[in-house]
Amino acid sequence: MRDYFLKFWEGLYTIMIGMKVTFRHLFVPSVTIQYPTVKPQLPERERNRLYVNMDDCIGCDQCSRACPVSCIEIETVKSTPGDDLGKTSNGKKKALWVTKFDIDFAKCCYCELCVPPCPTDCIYMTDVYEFSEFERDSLLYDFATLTQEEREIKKKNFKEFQVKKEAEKAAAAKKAAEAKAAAQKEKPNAKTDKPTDDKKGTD
Amino acid sequence: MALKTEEMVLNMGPQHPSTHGVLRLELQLEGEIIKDVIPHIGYLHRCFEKHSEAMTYPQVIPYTDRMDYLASMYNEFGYALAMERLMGIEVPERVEYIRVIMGELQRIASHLVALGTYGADIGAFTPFLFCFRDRERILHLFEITCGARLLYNYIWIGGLSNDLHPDFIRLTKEFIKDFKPNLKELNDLLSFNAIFIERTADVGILPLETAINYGVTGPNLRASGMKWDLRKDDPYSVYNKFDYEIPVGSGEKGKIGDCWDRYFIRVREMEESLKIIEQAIEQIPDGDVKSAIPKRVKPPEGQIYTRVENPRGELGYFIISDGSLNPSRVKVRAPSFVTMQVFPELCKGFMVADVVAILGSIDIVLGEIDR
Amino acid sequence: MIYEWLYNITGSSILSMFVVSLLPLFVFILPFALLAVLAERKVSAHMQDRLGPMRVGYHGILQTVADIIKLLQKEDLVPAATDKKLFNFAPLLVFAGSYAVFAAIPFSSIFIGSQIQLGIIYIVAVTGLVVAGILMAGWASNNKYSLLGAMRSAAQIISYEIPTLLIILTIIMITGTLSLYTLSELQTSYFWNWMILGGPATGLQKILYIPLMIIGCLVIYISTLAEVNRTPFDIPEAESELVSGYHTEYSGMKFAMFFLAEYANMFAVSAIVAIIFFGGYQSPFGYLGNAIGLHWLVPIEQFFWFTAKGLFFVFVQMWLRWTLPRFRVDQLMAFCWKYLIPISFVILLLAGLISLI
Amino acid sequence: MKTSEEILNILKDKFGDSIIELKSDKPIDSFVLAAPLEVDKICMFLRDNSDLQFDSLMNLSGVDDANGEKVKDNKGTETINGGTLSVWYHLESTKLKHKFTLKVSTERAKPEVTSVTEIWKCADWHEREAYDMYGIIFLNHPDLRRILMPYDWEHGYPLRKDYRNPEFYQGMKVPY
Repeated sequence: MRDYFLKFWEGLYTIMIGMKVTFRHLFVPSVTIQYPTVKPQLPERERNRLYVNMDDCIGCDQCSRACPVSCIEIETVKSTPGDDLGKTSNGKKKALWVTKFDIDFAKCCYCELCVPPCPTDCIYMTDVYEFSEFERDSLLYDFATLTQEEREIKKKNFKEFQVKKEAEKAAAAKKAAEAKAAAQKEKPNAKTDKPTDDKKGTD
Repeated sequence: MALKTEEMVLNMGPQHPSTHGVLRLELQLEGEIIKDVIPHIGYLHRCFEKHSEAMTYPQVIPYTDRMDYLASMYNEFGYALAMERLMGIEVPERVEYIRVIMGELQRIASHLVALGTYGADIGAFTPFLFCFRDRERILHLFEITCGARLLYNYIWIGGLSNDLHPDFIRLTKEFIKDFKPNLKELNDLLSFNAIFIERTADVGILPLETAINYGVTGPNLRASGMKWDLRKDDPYSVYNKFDYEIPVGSGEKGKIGDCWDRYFIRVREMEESLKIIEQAIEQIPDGDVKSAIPKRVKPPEGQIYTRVENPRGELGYFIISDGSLNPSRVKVRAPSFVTMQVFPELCKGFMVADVVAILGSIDIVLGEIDR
Repeated sequence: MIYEWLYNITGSSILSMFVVSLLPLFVFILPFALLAVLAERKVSAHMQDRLGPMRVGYHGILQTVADIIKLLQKEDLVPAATDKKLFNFAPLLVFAGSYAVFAAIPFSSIFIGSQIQLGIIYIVAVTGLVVAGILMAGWASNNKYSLLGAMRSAAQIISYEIPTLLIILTIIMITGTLSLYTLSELQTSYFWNWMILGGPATGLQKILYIPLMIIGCLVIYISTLAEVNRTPFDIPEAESELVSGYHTEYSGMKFAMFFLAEYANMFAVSAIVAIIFFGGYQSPFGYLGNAIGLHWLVPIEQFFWFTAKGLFFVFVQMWLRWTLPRFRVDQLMAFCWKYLIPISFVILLLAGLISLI
Repeated sequence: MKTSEEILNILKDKFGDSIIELKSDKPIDSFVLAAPLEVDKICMFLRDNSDLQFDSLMNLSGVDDANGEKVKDNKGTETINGGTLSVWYHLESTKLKHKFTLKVSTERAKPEVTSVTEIWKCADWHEREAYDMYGIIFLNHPDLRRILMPYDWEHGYPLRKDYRNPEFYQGMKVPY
């Protein structure tokens, strides 16, 4: 009988205590904020959308290799002699045209593994976190600064340069072969292959 | 005339408010009494183990974050520890201290989610938001340190991605100061509420023998009355330098190993974690947190099983290295995966409403069960 | 009252009947539901250190209106395997049940939909109609969760009607009236005449009544709480167990009907508690209208006091809801049969003995 | 507390041949290699012997050793013929606080291991997972179904090193 009433009383008492707590909280100022109108101050180490400072990028592909989800795609074209690519801010000389630097933020997992390997500190995470899109394709960000035409030109230039170089090489090889052939007329068998090989390369 | 009755099969989940994710339970009911429970898992399978075979060792860390997403810090901790033992890396003292602080903060954050959602499962919604309010401050501490709130990629093999933020110590001290009264408030509001005790005491009792045989670890095992904590029993990092207690279930409100014990052990563990953090931030030495990070993670051929005391129990990493840059096998012994097996045993003979109470009390995370 | 007045003006019984029956709906239930839903959200928000709805109107005042517009626009989904007739009829029945209660509630001395002599019994009977609606909804949905919710609800509401009725019986015994109007009139003018403080009785009798009435008030409040399925007795729609119980399958306006019925019911039971124990529409300390000689002010004051009391109890319901966890089915039943019913029997017995003094 | 060598000696006394050898050449963990069809008896002994009392199975994991002959067909898909799949048991005694690692290797073509579910209930889902991921058949297992993969997955065992994704599953394209 005593337990019966004790239990009843305990129930009422603990409920009262709980009600006291919640009642007190009616007058505690809110901890939430009105998000789109009021925005929280984000800490400086915030890890959100990546940004690539293409002025400094040397196209070394380190970030792409560090990425665990392969969301960074980089394509580069070697520069031809005479191109001035400039220098990065920490004095490294650029040698590659970056014709493609895509980051797919639909894949990105914001782990920051791509940041430390960068030799010029040109890829880093910003505090931009509002970049939702209606199309998945819109999350594919292209950071490369060259226009499409420029990219084609660079590719073409490099190809031409390569052709030229190959041709030069072939010519040089031919010359050398001829020189050799002239020097050693006795062994023609071995030499006949080589020029054809070079031809293939130039094609 | 005999009344014809039949068992009802009730499908709970994968979309259900209180299965804590995408767990599907097949309940066989007689009225509201549970005859049997068949859990079906795998709805959140993200192929962690297959993925990690294709990754280099440091790249696995972001994936470990995504297993137990409520205790990411500890997942990284365990993985980093395993790799360091495999490679024989000596980690600077400061790193160890920071890891312990982060781990314990993460334990508090994880337990807060567990307790809050448990309250919500039982029907009290307010404690849930109070818990989340406090957790938010811990997440802010993580955010200022490493820039992310949930999936940190903070603990690296041999070191940390960042040193502590200059404000970190001050903010942590403030948090501890504010958190203690909040914990008392939680007790007033929920833990000692008569209805809550009525709902949880003597429900889902897990006897110690069964618990060990089923491999249950962590707070659930301790609630069944065994003083077993890897931080003390198989010490790692610098845990042996601190003074703290291992709370054990006492059956205060019902029998040992009931839901209330499992609930309250977590409340008490948070207090102990606060003690550890307080001591650790007093003792923390200076040093460089990145000095021991290897340039190239290429462990020797071999295998290792390393375990840590995750907020949910024993988190084990079984790593086989074939001497290349990618692991040959990473098997995770996920505490929730093991604990989930004992669930049907706990439920038999209780009611539908108790399924929710028991499921909440064993505190599973589906991300970890399915990996 | 209003009916006679209207009848005298218009001369048409049908028209005045129509107006009178719609009056509580438009004057009271709809605005109240709008307010109560918002209040619930605001109360819960502030208890949880949040802000609650803030966007629609000043501090989200128009949030419920926006919600209703949304619900009106929604497609009326009827799952294929339901029993369509029952499925469509159930929300109406539930709403009708809780709406009909308002007919007998005396909002003030001149504003009573219908002055039924058996008012108090009528209210209890009509609330019982809700059970039928809920069972219907649960059965017709052809969903196990709904069915479980409906079964729980039926068991719960019927069990908790017993303590409610026993306490009401005590009051009937003491006051000797079944009419809510008379009951309110008995507890005139000052708060010491309220039933919770012994009512119109005097001397030793009054002192002896007070503890009984306080416990009785508690019992009836708890059991009416259970009748309207509010936390800690919200097991029929226990969100974390049964998704949302008997109205899982409902959407759009049908869902809104259930919702509206719930809030209307909340006020109805609060009103019953207020009428029985807290003097109904009577002011706790005299009327301003009488004091300054403006007698037409009195009914308005009465209306104010009545809604204030009702809303206070509604607030307590919300307060409880956002504080407490919920019971389990068997515990709920045990609480009713082991605690509330014996206690109310004892109260009935003791009150009978005291009334003999 | 007992070291692996001591435990091995106790086991050798009892079982003789079915215990194959102790390996401690590779770094960190030394382990004992056992016969796949005897492992339940060994485990039973390990649990019940009063000197050992391995009452807890920490972990059980299937492993593809990938030590067979790699064959490429004309499409370039690689399959592994022969070799072994293994199962690792990490045991622990909560009373005596010692640990022990057991490994069994079984034929890749016909992977069969006796189940230890009877000994440690904990092994149930671990074994199902090993079956699911590697196709290792655990004899005497009460309920050997897939666990993480869909029950109707018919395209092999995903964690095997020669696993290839199917193009379609139930009419849905797999690599989306």
